[in-house]
Amino acid sequence: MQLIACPWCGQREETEFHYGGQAHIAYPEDPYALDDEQWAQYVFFRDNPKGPFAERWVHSAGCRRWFNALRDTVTHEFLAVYTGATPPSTTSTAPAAPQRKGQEASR
Amino acid sequence: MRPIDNAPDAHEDVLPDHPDFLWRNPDPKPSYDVVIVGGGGHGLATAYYLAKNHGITNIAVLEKGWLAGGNMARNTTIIRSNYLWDESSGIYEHSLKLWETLEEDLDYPILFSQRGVLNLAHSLQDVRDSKRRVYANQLNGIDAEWLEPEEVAKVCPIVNTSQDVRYPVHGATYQPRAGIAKHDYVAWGFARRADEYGIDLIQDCEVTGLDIRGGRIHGVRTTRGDIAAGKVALAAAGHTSVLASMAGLRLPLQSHPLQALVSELLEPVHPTVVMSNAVHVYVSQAHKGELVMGAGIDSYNGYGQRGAFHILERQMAAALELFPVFARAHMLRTWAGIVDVTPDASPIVGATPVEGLYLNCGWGTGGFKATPGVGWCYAHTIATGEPHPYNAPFTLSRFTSGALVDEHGAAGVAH
Amino acid sequence: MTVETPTRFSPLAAWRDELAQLPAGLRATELPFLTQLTLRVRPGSPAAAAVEATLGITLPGPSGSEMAGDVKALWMGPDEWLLVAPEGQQDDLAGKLRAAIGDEFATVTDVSAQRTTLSLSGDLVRDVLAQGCAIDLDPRVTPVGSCLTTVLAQAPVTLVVREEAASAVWLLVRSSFATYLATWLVDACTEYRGSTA
Amino acid sequence: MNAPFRADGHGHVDRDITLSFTFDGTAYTGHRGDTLASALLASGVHHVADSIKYRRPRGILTAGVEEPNALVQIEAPFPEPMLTSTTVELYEGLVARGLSGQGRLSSEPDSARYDTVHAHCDVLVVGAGPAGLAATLTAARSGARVILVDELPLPGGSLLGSQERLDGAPSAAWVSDVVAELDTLPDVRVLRRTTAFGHYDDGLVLALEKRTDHLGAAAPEHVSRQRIWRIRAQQVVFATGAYERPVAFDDNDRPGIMLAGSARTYLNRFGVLPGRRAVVFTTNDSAYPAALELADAGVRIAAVVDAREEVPAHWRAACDERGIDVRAGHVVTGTSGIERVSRAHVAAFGQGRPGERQGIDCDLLLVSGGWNPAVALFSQARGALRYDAAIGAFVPAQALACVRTAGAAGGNFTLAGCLADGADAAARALSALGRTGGPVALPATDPLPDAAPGRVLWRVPSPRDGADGSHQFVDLQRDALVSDVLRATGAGLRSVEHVKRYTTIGTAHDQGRTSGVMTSGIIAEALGVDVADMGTMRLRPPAVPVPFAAFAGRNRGELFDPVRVTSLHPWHVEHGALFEDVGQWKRPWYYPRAGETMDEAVLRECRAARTGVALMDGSTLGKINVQGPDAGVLLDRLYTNMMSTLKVGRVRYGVMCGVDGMAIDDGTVIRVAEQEYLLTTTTGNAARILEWMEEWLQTEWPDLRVHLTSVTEHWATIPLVGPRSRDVLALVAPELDVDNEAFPFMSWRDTPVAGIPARVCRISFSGELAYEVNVPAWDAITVWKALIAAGDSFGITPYGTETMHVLRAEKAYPIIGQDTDGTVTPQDLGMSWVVSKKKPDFVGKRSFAREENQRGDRKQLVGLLPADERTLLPEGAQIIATSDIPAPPVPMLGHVTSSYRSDALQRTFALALVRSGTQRIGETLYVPLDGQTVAVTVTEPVLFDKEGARRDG
Repeated sequence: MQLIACPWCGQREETEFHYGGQAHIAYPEDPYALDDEQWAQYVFFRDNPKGPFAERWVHSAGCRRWFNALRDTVTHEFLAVYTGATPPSTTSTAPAAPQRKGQEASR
Repeated sequence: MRPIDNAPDAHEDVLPDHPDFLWRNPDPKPSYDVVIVGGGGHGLATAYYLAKNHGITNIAVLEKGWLAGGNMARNTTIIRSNYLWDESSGIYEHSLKLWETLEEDLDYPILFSQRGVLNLAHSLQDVRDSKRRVYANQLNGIDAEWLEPEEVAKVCPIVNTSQDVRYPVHGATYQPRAGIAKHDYVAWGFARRADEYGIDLIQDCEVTGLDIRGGRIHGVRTTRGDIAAGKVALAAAGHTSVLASMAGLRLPLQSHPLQALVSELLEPVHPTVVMSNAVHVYVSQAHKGELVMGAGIDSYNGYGQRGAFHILERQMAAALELFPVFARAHMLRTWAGIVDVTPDASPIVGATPVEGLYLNCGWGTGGFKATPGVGWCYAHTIATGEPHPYNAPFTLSRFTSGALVDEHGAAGVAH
Repeated sequence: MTVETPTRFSPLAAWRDELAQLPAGLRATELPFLTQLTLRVRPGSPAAAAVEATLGITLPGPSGSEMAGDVKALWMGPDEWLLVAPEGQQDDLAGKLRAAIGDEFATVTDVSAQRTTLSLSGDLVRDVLAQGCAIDLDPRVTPVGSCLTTVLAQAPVTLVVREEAASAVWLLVRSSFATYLATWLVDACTEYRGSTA
Repeated sequence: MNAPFRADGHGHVDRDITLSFTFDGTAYTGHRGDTLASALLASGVHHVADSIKYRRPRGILTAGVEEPNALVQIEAPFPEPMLTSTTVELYEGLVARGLSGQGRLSSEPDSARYDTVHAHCDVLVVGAGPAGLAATLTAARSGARVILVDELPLPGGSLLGSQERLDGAPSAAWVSDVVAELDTLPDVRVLRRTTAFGHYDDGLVLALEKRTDHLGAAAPEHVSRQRIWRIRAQQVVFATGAYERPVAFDDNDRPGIMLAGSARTYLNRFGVLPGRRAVVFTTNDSAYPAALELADAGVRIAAVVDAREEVPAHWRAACDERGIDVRAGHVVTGTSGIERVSRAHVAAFGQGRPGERQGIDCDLLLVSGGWNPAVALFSQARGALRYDAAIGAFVPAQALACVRTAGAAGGNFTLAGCLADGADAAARALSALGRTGGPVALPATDPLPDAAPGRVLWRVPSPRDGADGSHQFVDLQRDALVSDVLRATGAGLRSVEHVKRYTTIGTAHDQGRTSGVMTSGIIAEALGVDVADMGTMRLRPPAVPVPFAAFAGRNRGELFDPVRVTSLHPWHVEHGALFEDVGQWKRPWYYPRAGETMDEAVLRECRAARTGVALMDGSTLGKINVQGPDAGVLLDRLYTNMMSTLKVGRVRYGVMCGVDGMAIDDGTVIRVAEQEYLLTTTTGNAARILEWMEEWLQTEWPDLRVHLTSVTEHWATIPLVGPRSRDVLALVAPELDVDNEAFPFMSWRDTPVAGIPARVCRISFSGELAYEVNVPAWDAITVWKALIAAGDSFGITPYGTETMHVLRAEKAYPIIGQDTDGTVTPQDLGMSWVVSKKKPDFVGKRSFAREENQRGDRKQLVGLLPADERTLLPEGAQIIATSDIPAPPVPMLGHVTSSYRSDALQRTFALALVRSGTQRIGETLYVPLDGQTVAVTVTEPVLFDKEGARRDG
């Protein structure tokens, strides 16, 4: 089971989180300007890459806050955790999470 | 001391031998009429029916690893057709009918055992949904019954049907013709037949690109060189999104790890197949005597063929609620496959916007049972350019029109 | 007709005796009817300052708590705190806070009956919690004053470390889960009973 | 029976404690510290079971978890299938039998406890052999938090099985010093009888502790029998040792054939001589100490047969001293024997072909084909393996950031090397943690000449003419032969995984520990490829078999899943309610009186609600407080109808849709204040809807100034329903003006009820005059009892969810999830009125414009009246157009979503989703049941009080 670094609560077990799928899918500016196919893209179609994937998680059993993560879908490794609009460079492997007092990073 | 040249005594814990010859290991030719990407059950069955039903044999099946080494080797081999909607029961029942003659057709001991499948109901809403499915199945000509708890106990005496447990069994749907088969034997049966037709089964051959020009597919690039093809058919389950993206196609698919496990060989205790969506258990006892169980799906996207431990813990707790006698059975091995799941838990089978490129994916947890059925229909689609009536509803465009085939209720695992 | 004089029933009232009979090394008592208010305010905002002035405390940071005063503050999220005060103060306290907040954007919600509070103490607390809680309660990782909203067994809880090495903690548990958690706790203690429970 | 094969002066078993046990019906004795296998060998028993396929007698090949052969079924004290006798710790009263093939499960429930415990550490060391102890000591002395797990009851690992000395003394002395020091360190935890079986993401290592098995029937019931440790480690050191590898030759499966290192273990750990006269067949140095130690203990070593042309001089000399015949460049080509090996056939092995064979009598044939590092856990951690041609085994390619191996697990087979490697691995782990450990003085080992290279030999070609390995066993557990492997490659199989499936090699409980690499070697030989390119079988979790019950732990029975109850639950139980599971909640279903059937009870409860007064516990409804200046804006975007226009003091019904336009939940919204709303959700959706709303708020519209707070369990909710509800309320809420104008439908008031500050809403889920009394949960019982007391003279009646369903169905109020299935829009439910035309957008609106939503023949909610008013349609029943049932597939028009007996209508009725339903009103359709059809009339969904006259009383 993975440890996920909640940006607010630090490392917690995966079971405290719910998965939110691909990140940065904005609600269309004007849904009625889209044809059905474009609308379907928003409703149903998501990227499904093998490798780094920007996705959303919510710390449901903790602070109930949504955040974004860049995670490798092959190794399951969290490359970054962030709350901003775009992921930090994928080279950064340091979670953006503030560690609790005395808590050591697990990777 | 018995000389081992003698035939072994008949024991249910000994499987029939495989044949002395299975397939050639040819090098890829420069060009084929049809290239099938993915040497799993679906790819092999499609190749077989292309040859058998449509006389197309200049075919290569490309497998990036070893034949049938993906979900075909990792699933829990449950075969049934009692899905809710007409569209689903159509293709799954077509498949089940093919299963019933497949052993003769392939001349391979696939150990298809029609021991029946129970889908348990644990709440009043489960009961409503289950009965709805039974009534629909019956009108679609599918053998489906509703069983009360005491009838469930008759079919599978080890199920705990006591009413004072956390989630009592309120009854179950039962499909007597459903059952299990031996997955490797099925895959190898199709593979051997395909090989006999002269179809090239090419392993360790990963597709790295698709040659698309003028909106038409011309071939594939692989780790074993470029291969020209008149038609290219994807049958890559969890890896479909990766391949489709090579064609610039974005699909309504998410790939998730799905775990399964086996116990040691046990004396027969479990005569049928039991599934329970509510508590996430599905279990059968395979031919050698091992318990084969499926676990819940991991929530996140994953290509790692590894699931999380808490899923197994939950799985075992649920299993012991239903089957207290399993307490001291041992978990021998666990593994995970990668299932590609669509928003409506139904597959996508048919043409793509790229001429000559065909798509078969999104089977989620239903892929194994569909193997002969989808192979048959996919072959028809590839050969004629027109969908077979049974896969016609499973278009990509349904997500645009909204004509979904929502099978979450019947898909076997709540997604 | 007769109307009974109001008598409240806390979620663990029925468990008082059983919780009193846990093995030596684990004392468990329910602290019923505590005033509990959810405070939502942006840290560092004028509203936050007003609240802190009113309460006379500094709102604790992530995974922290302020347990000194009469009104205790538990960190629940980046802009969320649970204010815990003695029984019966919800209207006064909420009123004071709303007055202090004025027209700023910050909210106060009475959730006093949403959770009950279980006070655990003794040498066994850490061992018992380890049976169902993945949090590392080593004092170097989770020092006194830590406030973690997490999962214990299968129940959502907020865990407040009151004394060194978790020898005393508060468990705030949703009322509907209280019976489950008590059942789990009593069962977890079987291990330490020295004989069949 | 005494133990003729005990060797005096050897072993760590406690000879003062004699234990009686029964094997295959015969009584034996052994000692505390024995395994079942060592006790059997001490008694001269080698034949443990017959093989699964060919039913050949099989003995004990090894002394540990790698055992492929000596499987047993435990019968007492409690049946447990398929354990390796080499890992079953002996206890008084053990009853076991040899197992061939299938194990047996007890039909009795297992009363033992199992549990799970979380643990955390900086460094986890797996294995308490020389490498593991050196690693643990190094890590521990640095002050790090260390956990050491080891599968044996005693520390020492391989040291227990050898006579190698440390600092010139028996190694046990050093081991006990180390353990004594570890025991003094507060941050070190040593777990014995604990086997690590899984490595998952982020340093999660699972280990199974066998806590009471060795106590047999004396195991205390209050202590868990087995415990799974979930160890979260920052750094992991796998000092898991190595497994000895056999060599395949003809009839290599007879009892009395044993791995050399295992024989050494039986002598040194258990004080057991596995035979009297032994032949030793080796390809490497490691068998010589075994031969010498056994010889010194009184075993006649008839010959050491070494496949290598050259035997190291010091080993030859040591053998000569003892008169042991050493045959270099020779191999064992086969064996004879009936129930046990009686002769080894030995032949020169010149050009890779055996020469003339000669028989050597023996009752024990020891084999060593080299050693395979135990890398299962390392490879689970996704550590890469590489083939080391020098030792003919797969070893870790390189350490991972947080996971490393030490000692034999890394291919380091000398004692001195293991000690140094263990200390080094710990030092590297510490530096990865930014810690520094002081150097640890390691004990001196006996001087040993450098080990000579071994010869990699997978199989000895059969001397028989035209033989094809049809008598050479690869996987003893699966009875798989070299000839099976060759058949597989002949069939065209090129991948180890294919051969595994073709032959079933490696699929047994031992996952091919003794056969896997050998298989790769034999395939590689057959195909003429390099073993390195062949690879080896994937070792999957769990590394050792783990009982299902251990995984389940304490999540059994009432703890399987939380039972959620309301504050009124004790009252419901007291008053005989039967309960319905709704998610994790227990909700009163109905309250049968003595002798009442469910139908009778529900009809009575309905009658009370329609003619008098009734009340229920609605506390499980989800409740969300929505506060902030933009609260109305948020609700307008999430509900299909307008909420921002709701007046303070008023209540409005609302529906939420998913982005796909399908209804996902409904409930009431009350406006508490200008900037505060309180909404309710369905019981099952409470958490989901809060998360759904937070998702939109946090990820899509973070600019909105709104806060969402769950108050589901703060408020208890009591619907008070029926024509006399106003009278009852008036009695308990003296300050409230209950007059219809003063307190109109769809409004709310704060007022004391039974002296408790309450919020009373005038809403109705039954069509009757009704109120909903909300009070803090802890006051609910007071208010509930007060209402019952006040309603006594009106015959007030508690009702459950079933009656609630009937009442709402008579009014066609849908239940999301029962009358909908995720494919139903508000319009399909006949609720276009709840879909705002004014709002430019709300979640789901755009999807209404899709082709499928525009078709005229969508399924719509209608009422159904069976022709026979006593016929109760089953919920879920399908609906067709014709009175006779055509051949399948039969076109279906829809299905029955709700169906009840109605006291108010004095007949049965149903709700259904029917294609083009609204255009079919008045039509007769048919419901097939048991081969017949039932005629039903399609009606408007609302069947009772169509004009809504009753809601004002």
